Parts: sequence; C-alpha cells; structure tokens
Amino acid sequence: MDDALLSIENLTVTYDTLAGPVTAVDDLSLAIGPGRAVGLVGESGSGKSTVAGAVLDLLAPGAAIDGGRIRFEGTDLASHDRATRRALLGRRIGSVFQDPFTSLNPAIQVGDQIAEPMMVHLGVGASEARAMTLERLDEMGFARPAEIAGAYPHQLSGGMKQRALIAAALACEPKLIILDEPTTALDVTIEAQIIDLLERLRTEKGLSYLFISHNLGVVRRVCEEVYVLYAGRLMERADTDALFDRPSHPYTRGLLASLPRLQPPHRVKRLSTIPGELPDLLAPPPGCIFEARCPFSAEGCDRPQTIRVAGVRQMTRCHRHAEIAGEAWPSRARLGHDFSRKGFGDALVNVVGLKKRFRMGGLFAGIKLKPGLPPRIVNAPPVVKAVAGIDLVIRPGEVVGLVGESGSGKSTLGRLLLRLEDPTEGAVEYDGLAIERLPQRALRPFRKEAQIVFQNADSSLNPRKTVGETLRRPLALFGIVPARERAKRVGDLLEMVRLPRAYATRYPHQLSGGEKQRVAIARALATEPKFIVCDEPVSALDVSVQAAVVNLLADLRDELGLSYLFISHDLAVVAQLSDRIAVMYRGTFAETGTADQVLSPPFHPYTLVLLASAPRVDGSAMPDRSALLRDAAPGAGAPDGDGCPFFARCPSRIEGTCDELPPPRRTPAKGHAIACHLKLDALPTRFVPAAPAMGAAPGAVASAGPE
Amino acid sequence: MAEASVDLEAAPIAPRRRARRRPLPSSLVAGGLVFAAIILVAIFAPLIAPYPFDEMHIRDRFHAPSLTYLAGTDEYGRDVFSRMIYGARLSLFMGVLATLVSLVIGVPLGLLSGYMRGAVDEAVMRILDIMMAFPPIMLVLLIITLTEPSLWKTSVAVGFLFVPAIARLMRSVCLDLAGEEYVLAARARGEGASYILLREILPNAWPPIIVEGSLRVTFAILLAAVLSFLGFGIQPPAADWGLMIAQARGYIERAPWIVLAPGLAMCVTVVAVNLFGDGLREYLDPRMSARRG
Amino acid sequence: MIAYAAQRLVFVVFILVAMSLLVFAAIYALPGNTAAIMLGQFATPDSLAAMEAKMGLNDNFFVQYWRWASAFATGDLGQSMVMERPVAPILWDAMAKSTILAAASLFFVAVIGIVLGVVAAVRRGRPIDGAIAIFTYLGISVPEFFWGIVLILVFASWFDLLPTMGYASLSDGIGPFLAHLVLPVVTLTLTLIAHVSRMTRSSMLEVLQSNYVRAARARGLPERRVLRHHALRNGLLPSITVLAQDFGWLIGSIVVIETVFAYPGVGRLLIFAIQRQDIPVVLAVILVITAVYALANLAADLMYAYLNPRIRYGRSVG
Amino acid sequence: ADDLTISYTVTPDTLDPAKMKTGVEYAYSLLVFNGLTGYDDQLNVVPDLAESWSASDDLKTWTFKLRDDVTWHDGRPFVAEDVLATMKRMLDPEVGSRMRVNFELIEDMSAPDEHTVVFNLKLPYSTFPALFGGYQARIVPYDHIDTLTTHPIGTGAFKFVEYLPGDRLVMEKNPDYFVEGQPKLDKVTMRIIPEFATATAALEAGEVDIVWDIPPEEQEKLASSSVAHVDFVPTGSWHGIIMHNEKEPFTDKKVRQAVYALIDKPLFAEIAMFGAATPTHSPIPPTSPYFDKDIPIGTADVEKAKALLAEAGFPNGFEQTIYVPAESSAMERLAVSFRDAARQAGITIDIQPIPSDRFFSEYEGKVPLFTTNFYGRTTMDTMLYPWLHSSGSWNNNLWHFSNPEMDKILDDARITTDEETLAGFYKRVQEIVVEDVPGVVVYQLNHANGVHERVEGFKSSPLMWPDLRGVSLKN
Ligand SMILES: Nc1ncnc2c1ncn2[C@@H]1O[C@H](COP(=O)(O)OP(=O)(O)OP(=O)(O)O)[C@@H](O)[C@H]1O
Ligand SMILES: Nc1ncnc2c1ncn2[C@@H]1O[C@H](COP(=O)(O)OP(=O)(O)OP(=O)(O)O)[C@@H](O)[C@H]1O
Ligand SMILES: [Mg+2]
Ligand SMILES: [Mg+2]
Repeated sequence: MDDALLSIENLTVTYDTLAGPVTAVDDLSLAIGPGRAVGLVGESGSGKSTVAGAVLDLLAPGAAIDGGRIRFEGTDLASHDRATRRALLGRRIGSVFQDPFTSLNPAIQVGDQIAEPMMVHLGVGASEARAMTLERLDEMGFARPAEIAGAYPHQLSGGMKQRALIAAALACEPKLIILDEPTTALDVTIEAQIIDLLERLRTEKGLSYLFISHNLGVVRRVCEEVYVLYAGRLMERADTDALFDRPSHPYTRGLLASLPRLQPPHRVKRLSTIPGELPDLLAPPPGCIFEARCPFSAEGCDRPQTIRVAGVRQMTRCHRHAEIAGEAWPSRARLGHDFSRKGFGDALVNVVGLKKRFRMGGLFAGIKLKPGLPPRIVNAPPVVKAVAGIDLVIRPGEVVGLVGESGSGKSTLGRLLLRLEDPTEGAVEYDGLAIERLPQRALRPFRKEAQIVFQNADSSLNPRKTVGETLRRPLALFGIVPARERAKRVGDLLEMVRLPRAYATRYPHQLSGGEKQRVAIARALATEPKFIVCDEPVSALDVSVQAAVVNLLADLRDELGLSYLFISHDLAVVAQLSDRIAVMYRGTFAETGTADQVLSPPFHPYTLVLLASAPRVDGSAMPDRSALLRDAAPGAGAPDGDGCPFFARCPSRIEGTCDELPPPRRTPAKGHAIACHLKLDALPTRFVPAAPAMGAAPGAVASAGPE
Repeated sequence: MAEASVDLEAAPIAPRRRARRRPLPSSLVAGGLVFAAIILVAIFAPLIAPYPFDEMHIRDRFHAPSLTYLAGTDEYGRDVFSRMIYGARLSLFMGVLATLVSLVIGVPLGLLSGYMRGAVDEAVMRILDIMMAFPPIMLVLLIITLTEPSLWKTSVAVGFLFVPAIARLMRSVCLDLAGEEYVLAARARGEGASYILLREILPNAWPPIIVEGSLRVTFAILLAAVLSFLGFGIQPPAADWGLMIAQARGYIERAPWIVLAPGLAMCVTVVAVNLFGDGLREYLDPRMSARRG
Repeated sequence: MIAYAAQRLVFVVFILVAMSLLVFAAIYALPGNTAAIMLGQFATPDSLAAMEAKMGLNDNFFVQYWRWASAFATGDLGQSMVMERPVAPILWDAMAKSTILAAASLFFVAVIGIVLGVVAAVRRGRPIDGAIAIFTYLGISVPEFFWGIVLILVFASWFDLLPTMGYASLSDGIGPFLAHLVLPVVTLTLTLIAHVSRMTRSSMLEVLQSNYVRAARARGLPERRVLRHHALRNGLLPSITVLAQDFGWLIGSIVVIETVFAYPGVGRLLIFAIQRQDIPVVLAVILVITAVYALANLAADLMYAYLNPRIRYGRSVG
Repeated sequence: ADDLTISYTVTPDTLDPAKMKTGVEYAYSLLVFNGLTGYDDQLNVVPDLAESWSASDDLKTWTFKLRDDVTWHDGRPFVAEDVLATMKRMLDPEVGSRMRVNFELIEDMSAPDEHTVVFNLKLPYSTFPALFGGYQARIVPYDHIDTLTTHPIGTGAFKFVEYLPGDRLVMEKNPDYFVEGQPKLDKVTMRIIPEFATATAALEAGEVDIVWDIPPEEQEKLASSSVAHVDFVPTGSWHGIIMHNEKEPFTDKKVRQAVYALIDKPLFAEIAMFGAATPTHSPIPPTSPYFDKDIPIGTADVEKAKALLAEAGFPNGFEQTIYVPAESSAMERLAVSFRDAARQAGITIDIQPIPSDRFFSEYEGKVPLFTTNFYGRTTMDTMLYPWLHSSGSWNNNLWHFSNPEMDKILDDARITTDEETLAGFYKRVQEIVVEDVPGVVVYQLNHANGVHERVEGFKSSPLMWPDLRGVSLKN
C-alpha cells in the first residue's frame, strides 16, 4: 500500500506506569488512502487516542513507541527531524483532540487560535486570516461567528469548543485529518451539519480522515472503511457496510448489539452489553485477548493469534470467525421495571421561572465611550441568556432527559439545579427546600443527595489525586462506609463502571477519555445520591461501556428510586433511559413530555429536526434536513425581543407573530407541552416540512389532546 | 445491585504487589543529602569545629588558610572554618524559621482570599498591601527598639515580612485553580472551604509554594546579612554567615578567605535547598515521568 | 473592570491614609523623638523641653497627626524636622533617582528572568537547565552588598572600566549617565533574577504539560510560537505576581545598593529619616513608596485579568 | 579648574552651624564660616574673625576686637551685631546647640561699637577665647538666620553652592576671603559615600581626592596604592569602656578596678584599631604636655581582677550586656576584645549593637555598660571638667562619677593660670582616674585621611578638620 497517504505498520506503544509498562497499542497496522475516510472504533481504553498521538508525535510523557513505522506520503515520519515533522502538522495533517474542554488555550480568544495556523502555514495576513476564520466558524454552524471568535474558551459551551477545534483543524485544509471523538459534545443537528461538511471536503478537496469514534452511527455515515480495536490490538478491519452488516469478529457484533435504538417502547428494555472488562494490559493473555468476554469462545481460543482474511477486504483476528459466521450476539436483555403506571410521588426538584445570564467578551468588551462633556464610559458588555425562563419538575425515581442544541443552556441548567451557579432569577426547590438562596453551608445535606457528572470528565478530576483518592473522598465525607471497607468499596465502584480495580492507583492523566468519564460517574454514585445531573455522561464512551453504564443507571433508578436529569445529545440514549424528555432551545424548553410523547407526533419543529438528524446505524438514508431548517445558522434566534427563539430557523414560522410574541404552550396531551405559535393541528407530524400555517392566531390555546 | 457488580470476590484486589515506587528525582536526592549534611553540621558544630567560634588568636590574625586554620583566620585571629560551621546554626535557624512562619501564615491567607474572592479577598489583599508596603527596615527597627532583639524575634519578624509575598502568590495560583472543574465538583459534593482549599487546590499549588519556599529560606538568610550590613544584625561575636560576610567585606582584598568561606557555605546551602525544592516539586507531580519521550 | 480599577484606585487612597496612621503611630510608639535624637547626648532637660515644644512633639497624637495630615492633603509635604528644609524637593529628587535604578533593574529582571525561566523549563533536565539554575542561585548565594563591592573592585578599581559610585544626571551626557547605572543595576538584577526565573520555570513546566499546548503543537505551530504565544501567556501569571512583589523587595535591596554605590536614592533617605525619627520625611517617603507599590499590585491584578480571562473582578452581570 | 572632592560617610543633618554634631558638618562649616578664634596645628588659640582679645583681671569680662575687612558672601560687611545675634541663638534652648552648655557661663554681652564685643561671665574662666574656636561657635549673619539651613551665607574661604542631601555638598571659592592667598581651590565637593570600600576604590580610581577619617581596617588597602596614601595624626579623641557608677555592679569600686585590670590597652588598641591608636589613661592625650608617662599603661592582670571580684562578692563573675553604637566597627571590636578578656575572670558579656542615633539618645549614660567615643577638646578644662567633675555635663551622661578631690582640683584649675600648679593638678587627675576608675579610657585615636597624590598642602588635623584653605591640586 505504497500509495497510502498514511500507513502505520506494526505499531506498538507502551506507557510507563508505576505498576509496570502498559502496552496500549500492540502491533497495529493501518493505512489510509488519499481521499479516504477510515474509522477507528473500539472500546474505551483500547488505544485509539494513543494511535493518534503516535502519528502526531504528541504522545504523553512516559509513552514510548516500541516498534513499527509510521509513514506519511511515503516517508517514514521517524526519519524527519522534530521541526520538519512539526511543520507537517496543521498544514498536512490536521487533528482534533478528544477533549475539547482543555484543548483550547484559556487565555486566547477562540478566533485567534483558529487564525493562528493559517497565518503560520499559509502566510496570510492577520485580517485575511480573520476573515477566513469567520468563514470557517460559519461553516461550523455558528450563528454569530464574530462573537464566537471574540469569546474566550470558558465562555463557550462544550459543543461550541468542539466546533471551534474542528474549525482550527480544518483551517489550512490539510490532506489528512485525525479526528479523535470529534462529535462527543455535539448535538445531532450540528453533528449532522459537520458530517456533511466533512463529506463535502472529502469529495471536493480530497481530504482523508482518520476518524476515531465510538459513535457507530456517525462512523457509518462518515467512513468507508473501519478498523476495530480492542485492548490495543486490531480485531477486525472491513469496509463500512460489510462491517455493519456482516461483522466477522464477535467483539464487533457485541458492539453493534449494545447500541440503543430510537424505536419505542423506551426505557423498559435493558441494553445488551459485552460483559466483563478490558484485560489487564500489564499482562495481556497470550491467546485471544477477547476470549474472556467472548460468548463464542471455545477450546483453542487461548492459542496465539494472527490477523487473517475473513472476506472481501475484510480481516479479522478470531480463531473461530468462520464457524460462528451468522451467529447473533446472544441478547441477555431483560426487561427493566416499569414505573409508568405507578406514577411518581411529589416533586423532588421543582424549578420555576429559572433564568441565568452571562456576560461575554474580553477585558474591555462592551466598554464604550459615550460622547458628551465630559465623555462618559459606559460598561455594557454583551450578555448571553443561557437559561431564559425554565419551569421543570423532576419526581423521585424519574428520569428527565434533556436534549437540545449545543449552547442551548443544558449544562447551565444542570448546574443551576445543583446551585453550582447562582441563578439570575427564579426559584429552585429540592425536596421542598428552596436552595437557590441558601448559604452554601446549609446545602450540605442537599449535596449528599444531589450529585453531578460533569460534561468534561477530564477537568473535573483533580490531576494530583489518584482515582482511588478521588473515589474514597465522598465515601469518607458522608461516612458512607467505614474506613476499612473503603478500599473495597472503591474497587466495587470501579467495577460498576467497568474499570479494573487496579485503576485505583492511577492518576487521571494515565486514563483514556472514556475511562475518566467512568471515574467521574463512579464518583457521583459514591455518595449514594437520590438525584444526579448527568451531563453527557456517556458521550465519551463506546457503545458497550455506554450500554453498561446506561443499564447501571437504569438499575439504580429502578432499585433505589434515583432521579436523573440526563443531558445528552444522543436521542437514542435519552430515549432509552428517560421517563420524560425536555427539548431545549436557546435557554427555553421547546417541547416537554413523556419520552413517547416527545418522540412521536405532533412535534415541535425543532424536535423534528433533532429526530431527523440523528445518525442511524442501519445505514438508512437521512431525511433532507434542508427542508426542515431555514438557512440560518444554529443558535440563530429571534431578534432580541420576546419572539420565539427558533424563529430564525423555523421553516413554518409566521412572520409578524413568531418574531414578536413569545410562543404559547400547546398541550396536545396531558403532560405534553409544545411551545409554538402553530396550532396543534398545524404542527409537523412526519419528517417532511409542514406547510406554514398561515394566520395562526397568536396565543391561541390548544385543547388538551386525547389521553 | 447491577449485574456489573457480580463476582466481586473473584476479582483480584488491586495489584499492589507489582506497584513500584516512583523513583526519586536525582535533584531531590542530591539537594536533600547536602541539606541534611549541612543540618547535621549545624547540630554537631561543637564536635566538628576545630576551635570555639569566638576564640581569638591575636597573633594569627588574617592568617591565610593552612593546616592549622583550614579557612584562615579573621581580623581577631578567629578560625574562619569553625565560625563557618557554627554559622550554619544561626543562618539555618533564621532561614528555616522565617520561612516556616511566612508559609504557615501566608499560604492559608492567600488560599482563602483567592478562593473566597469578593469582600474577603479585597480585605485580605488590601491589608497585605499595607503590610507589604511597610518598609522592612522600619519593622525591624520597631522590633529592635521596642524589645531587646534576639535571633528568634528577628526570624519571626522576617517571616512576617514575607507573608504578603507568599499570600499574594498563593492567591494568584488559587484564583487560577479555583476556576477548575474539579473544584466545582468538590463544591457539588458539599465540601467545605477548608477541604477544597487544603485537599483539592493546595496539592495543585505545591509547585509555586515549593519554589517560593526554598527561595524564601535563601532570602531570609540574605536579609539577615543585609540587616547586619545596615547595623541591625546579630550580636557579635556570634557567627552568622551573613554577619561574617558583612563584617569582612572590608577585607576582601587583604584576606579574601574571610568572606569566601561563609559565601561558599551560603552558596552550597542555597543550591542545596533549591535543588531539593526542584526535586520535591518534580516528585510531587504525577505527570512527570521517569521516562522521557 | 474599569469600575473595578477605579474602585481600587480609590482604595489606594485609603491605603495611604491607613499607612500614614500606622507609620505615625509606630514612630509615636518608639521611645524618644526627633528632639531627643537631635540633641543626643547633649540633651539637657530645658533644651529638650524647648525643642519639643517648638516641634509640637508634646501635642496629643491626633493633634499631631491632624496637623500633618491636613497640610499633606493640600500637597504640602512639610519640612524635614532635622534638615529644616522642605521635604518635597529632596523626596522627588531621591525618588527620581531610585526610580531609574528600580525601573532599569526590574526591566532586566523581568526580561532576563523570564527568558532564563522559559529556557530552563523547555530544556528541563538538560545541562542548560542546570547551568541556569546555578547561575541564578549564585546571584542569591551571597548578599547584594558583597556583589556590589566585588563588582566595584573588578570593574571600577582593577579594570577602571566604569565609575565606582554615584550618579550622573542626563545633563552630564548619556554616556556617563548609563555608565553610572551599570554596576548597581547589574547587582540588583543578579539578586532578583532567581526569584522570577525559578517561578517562571516552575509554572512553565506546568503549562507545558497542558492539553492546549499539545493541541497548539498539533496545529503545527513552530515551537517558538507555541512557547511565546500559548505557554507563556498562562505560565506568566505567577511571574507577574513575583515581579510585583519583587518591586517591594527591590525597595529593600535598594537601600543596600544605594549605600554600596553611594547612590543618593530614596532608600537611604528613608533610613536617614527613620533613624532620626524625622516624621514628615518618613511619612512622605513611605507614602510615596506605598502608593507606587499599591499601583504596582493593581497593575499586576489587572494584568492577571488580561492574561487569564477566567478571572473577572467585580460582580458578574445579574 | 582646581576642583577637589572629599568623601564622607554620612550626609549632613543640618547646614546650621549651631546645631552641628558630625564631622562632615564641621568640615563644611569651617570652610564656609569663621569663628572669632581658631587653632593652629599645636592647638594654640589664634585670631580668626577677632583680631585680638583681652580679659579683665578677674577673668570675668572679655573684650574682643573684630576685623573690619571681612564681608559676608553676599557682600555685606561683618559687624559686631552678627556676633551678638550668633551668641543669642547659641544660648537659646530651642536651638539646641551642643555648645550651649559651654557658653552658659556668659552673664551678658554687648557691642560698644561695630567692631568690638564684650562678654561678662558669671564666673572667672581662663580659656574663654578657646570656646570660640569650637565647631558650633561659627559666626552667622544676623540678617540671614532664617535661610541658614537652605542657603547659608558665611564669611569663610568657600561659598555654599548647593546641597543635595545624601549625595553632595558643593562649595566654591570665595574670591574676597580675608586671608591673602587663600583659598587656592576653585571648588570643593563633599561627596557622601557611605561605604568605605567604595570610597577607597573611588580614591584609587581618582574620583575622589580625599577620603576623610578612614577607619583603620581600610588603611591597609592604601598602603600598597601608587596613587594615594594615608595621612594621619594623633588626636585627643578617645574610645572608652564606660561603667555607670551608680548602677550595679559598678557601684562597687572594686568591680570597676577589676574591669580596669582586665583591660590590656595595647592589645585592645591593636585589635580594635589595628594599631592606629595610642593607649592612655584619661581624656588627656599622650600628645599633651600634661600626660603622665609615669603611670604604667595597663596590661591585663587576670589574677588581680579575680581577686578584686571575689572581694566585691563576685567570685564567679557576673553577666552583663555591653551596648555599642552599631555603625562603629572599631568600637565593636573593642567590645569583642573586652568580652574575650572579661571571660577570663568569669564575667560573661553580651554585646548588643544599637543604631547610633538611638544609642546616643536612649542608651548612652542610661545602661550600666557601654562603649563610646569622644572627640578631643582643645583645652584641658573642656577635656576634663565635663567628664570628671561631679557636676560635669558628660559625667552625668556617662559614668556618674563623684570624687570630692577631683571636683576640687578641677574647680581650682579653672582659675589657675600658673603652669606649674596646673601640671600638678593634671598629674593628680590621672592618678585618681587610674585609682578610682570612673570608666576606662582605652586609647586615643589617630585621625587618618586617604589622600590622593595630586593633592598638595593637605595635613590631617588633630581636630579632624580637613583644612582645605591652603590646599591645591597638582595637574
Ligand atoms: N499516560 C498514560 N500512562 C499510562 N497509561 C495510559 C496513559 N495514557 C493512556 N493510558 C492507557 O492506555 C490505554 C489506551 O488509552 P487511549 O487513550 O489510547 O484509549 P482510547 O482508545 O482513546 O480510549 P477512549 O475511547 O476512552 O478515549 C488505556 O488503557 C489507558 O488507561
Ligand atoms: N461562564 C460563562 N460565561 C459566559 N458565557 C457562558 C458561560 N457559561 C456558559 N456560557 C454561555 O451560555 C450558553 C449555554 O451554555 P451551556 O454550557 O449551558 O450549553 P450546553 O447546552 O451545555 O451546550 P453543549 O451541549 O455544547 O455542552 C452558551 O452560549 C455559552 O456560551
Ligand atoms: Mg481516546
Ligand atoms: Mg454542556
């Protein structure tokens, strides 16, 4: 494969840890031709990011390439000196790191970080680079690129940062782009838009991708060819369709089986998983590395393995691939409890009229000189209404799914519920206690009961504490278990989130993205809470771990009556777990209702877009989103007045009404509310644009739908 | 509970058996050993020093280094080498005590004001501004005149002088760290300010504290010298490196050894303390790996 | 932010008031007074009494303070009780000279210190790292007066390259002006550089491990740019604190430097005044130093906010 | 032009001659002002602004005739009114002049004409004219007293130009100086160089011409210099170890004698002053004709000291702190030597340096044990009376010594003009001092200046005054 743009041959990478060397990538070969999109999937911790790091020569300290060659455009990268190799980056090889939260320099405006590589590599001037930056940001679906360019990273939501990073990677249109989980923080509409963009760049400009993702739906959409990694070893390699339709390796099958689906009935079924966990990489088994977890394993599987051909352009590392061909992953799914009939008790969390505003921009943003004698300085920084009036009730044992566009205020809402942020306006009650104005000290009992899994696991873990210390603390703080049992409990918690017990001695920087995420989940569970705000808790997890975690959360809910505010952009996951779903748009709820109500017609026009944009693993075609959305960029909203926030993008908008008056609440059914000026019968019902309902009376009250 | 937690018993307890200890950085070892040696010398000064620190051999004044007087003699004919050894006591005492005082007060103060922000921060910082703008000489003078001066008082005073500097540094570090999400996570857990400060923020703030602390030891020793220079020093004939240098500065040309010996001692101490600090900082950083890429 | 800065500026005034009270009280608390010191051994009860009466030293603390403060507020710095000359010209003269010295030293300390710190961090563990460490530690291994004297001996006495001591005004020509500054500035720089450079090294080490620096490298930015543009901005925060602090330390060191180099600056003026308990001079000098120092810290605080946008002073919106 | 630079370690506190107390101030005032009288090299009183003087027989009325050819630097002629104004100030306690006590014996004064001044004294005083040669007794212009501290005007050889505190004091030639041929220099700059190491380096580099009052430890450096040398002269100034006679344990004469016995004066002079000093018994310097060479200069006698201590009830010695002015390294060495010597008799001494200004106002004369220094005086009476007479001003500030015989001798000496009798008196004074030990005057200092080779005509003066009037520079 000498015409390959990038070819990796027999790459082996080890990390030096206190416990001994960990082989994170073992004898991996991989090739990417020009204009090709190659996927790299696999369980969290299987070495995907390590491969990316090796190609970029940016492995963490303590990592060493113990074998193999990496060639780019025919030359061995190891033969370049540092500077030459560095010069390739950005210009010829672009990259998006897995963690969008820490990959942007907190002290530099986002726009400058994107413009910088252009100025360095393309030699363009500052103003030209700026113009190009705005263009890139525009492509990324930002409504007001200039504002984003002027913002600092901490002022952006997770998805916004991720898009900014993708924009930076694309800045110089490199030949090869390594995308490490580029869509974890993106909501489906933006994800779809970015996937479209990537696709266009590939076909038009011949870019190649190494696409690392656990999101099989996205992989199916983007990639032509997929490599499946497990515990550092290549398990299977195949063209996309072949892989998804005729997976040859048991592990691949397990992954596919773990996927949640969007079809009803929701929340009553458990996801199927791959039981067990990654093998101990300190001492990997000599034979099939997957054997311990493989339902098809048989005698002889403990023999050393080589990779072999399994079909057309398909290779697999399984002794028994021929024998088991066609056998389905055994579904051990059992039904979960169903509380729907019992109903829930009184409100656990009760939110009324909640609002939160932030100011944007740099040190001097918004400072203007007001003419006059003497001239006055006025300080009127631009303000973002992150949460713009939310009413919400969460009852014990209830899971409220929160979906919505990136930057719509989901994380902010979650933080407000836990008083991690002081609301600008409105009330938050927890178990009858008004927490929004209580002093921190009085919140202590509340803190034990209400926990959060942060969207960004990496920065939410103290870099100087081992996993064990991190997990032990809540146990000690709330006296959950006596001191001598804590070590064991830490181990239990780790296992609950599918991590080896030995990880207790690791520091966060020694974990992969998904592993950190799981530690964060374990930490939230450690306090034995009653209510957890889960902010994208599974976004960094591969489907099998995701399934395990979702099942775990579901079990806890069913057995202990836990409540969750479950924030995710993955509708299928949300559907799987939630009793009710709230669709958020620009700080307000566009639609709320039970999972079934929200996921079936009538839809809010925005909900419809979300559903239509969700990637499908079955390979079915996506509906034409352009019919569902106006050209306006995501996040574009009504002009500052009271109008509908979705106005600018809504294909069914009513000029003169939607842009001026706040949308009324329509309630097609009990517990189902849609904030829209459209009359109930005018609301879209299928994935096709509804005809704009002309002359709908503003504020008309819809009758309650059939029960 | 969940199926994920089955067969717990089968799972091996965390494999401590193979865990090896992080290797000590060489700077930590080297600096630590030298510093320990200096401390030992200080403790056992009477046993090591060939002469009492104040014994005069007036006939041998300004004697060049020789076998009798390893580092020569000073203007009274006292053995410079012995004085240097005794000097370690006072200088280290001063340096270490002053630094401890400043750290013990300054670190919590800085942490608090950086974390509390708002009114507490402003109040603490403005008070420190005043403290810091208060000229050291003035303070020392106050102490000397209001009370009979003594080494430990001077050390404590110097420690106080250093408080604002330490506190300000801590505050700036803390301002930065307080914005980290793991701090937010601790707050979400309902941790009190003291835990957050001591267990979440402080461990990440060690590097600047260590660097600052080891430099402060040096500065305190130097300040003692400067005080001697300005006439507010240790009582003669006590040997203190700073005082030795201050008093011998007039003989730099005639008898350079009188200055060089304590200078060298200070130099070694400074390098050892700071090397130790560098090493400690490295050792405490989990991300610094023994193996470098 | 502007409002915050304005607020802080107002606060500087408060600091000055507090400081003046403090100093006044301190001097008041000291045994003896200017009259006693001026008369020294020769004090006879009648002359001491007469002199105290003339100087108003017998008045109540608040009367004395008020007398001084009301004049000070109108810009009258008063008269030196010892020298019996107006304080203002003496103070500004000394201040101007010290400022030149301090500013030049601070400049070199900042530039060289930061550069050395960055180089040491980037080359961590290499020989150059060690060499920089030794060099910077050498500067603080012996007191500044020692370096001052050695430098004088070597450069002024033995090689006769530079003037030994003193000060030349700009009107004496730029050459002599600079020549007189070289040795004191070098000495001060030598003693201060360790602090800045070690702190810079430490914070740079931290920053260099960060993900965003890795990301910047992944964008193919030349290492220089990564360092200067990405790492330094964040790594500089503690260095700024240290520089602002060293400003205070500098004022202490400057006394020594001024003594060794016979440089007529504000440090020696202060010592002179303190030793004689010359209240108007002590107060004027300390207040000016305090003001400068408070402004330096204000500048440092604003600088943080500039370098680290996550830090916001004042209240958040809403 | 002939510009001479002379260095001092401290800056003048004041430019007002009446209030002066340091060497740098004296040097300036002696260049810019004149007294009525002055001293020659042998410390004989000679005319200055006064041409001549005469006393009444009872030594109580003194008449001074003033020169009529003297003008102030602003051109106004010098008149008797200037003298009266000066002396009035001198006696005003508000001014706080050091010499007020000396002049307090003036009953009244008058100016019969423009060039005559008459003083009536309260008591007879034989050396009254010598007082006018004193450092503070400079005559100032009656019409410019207000500006004395900012722009002094005098009659001296040099005119004041500018004073930059902490930096320099500049004076220029007074072309109208009343002594023919003086001054020779065009300009004199007094530079303040606090550090002697710097000053000597500057001297060698030619940046200064004279380093005033160079301490013994610095003199060595110049010994090998090719461009400068040390010029020195013995003085009447002394260093002493002072015991407060009214404070324990020094109330006991035996203790004082023990201390005296411990002090090896030649050794102490060697250690403290590197030999640039002469051991002595009393304020009377060895250079004086009255010095008693027959009294042995003590070398230590530890056994005797121990015996005395035992008799006094201190067989095991005692503990005591000795205070020293911090800025003087020589006195510190003196204290260190004393500490070493005292230890041999079991006395434990703590040395406590105190910043000078504070030392002189707070410690000296108030603590039991301290070291101090005194400038030499010009007459026997001023040298002895204040220190040893029980009503003497210094005595009350120092050792609080009282001996009736001593009082009588000193009183008598004041009204005696007969040399023979005086010599007898002063011999007895020295004997009493050694016997009774009010305190220990250890040695008389040399006054030394570092002088650049290009300076001509400079001679160190026992009054420590750098007389630059006749000095010139080689080119
Ligand atoms: N610095 C390190 N030191 C030690 N072990 C490490 C280090 N970094 C990663 N590892 C380990 O190496 C393995 C592979 O990590 P890698 O980050 O490549 O996984 P990944 O496939 O990207 O996972 P994810 O999907 O969760 O991001 C993991 O088991 C991880 O724990
Ligand atoms: N500290 C802050 N300062 C200024 N603006 C902020 C701040 N935090 C959030 N915002 C803004 O508030 C809005 C909502 O942010 P939030 O993080 O809640 O979005 P999100 O729905 O969680 O998005 P994502 O799915 O991308 O994580 C965004 O426009 C963001 O820029
Ligand atoms: Mg990864
Ligand atoms: Mg978010």
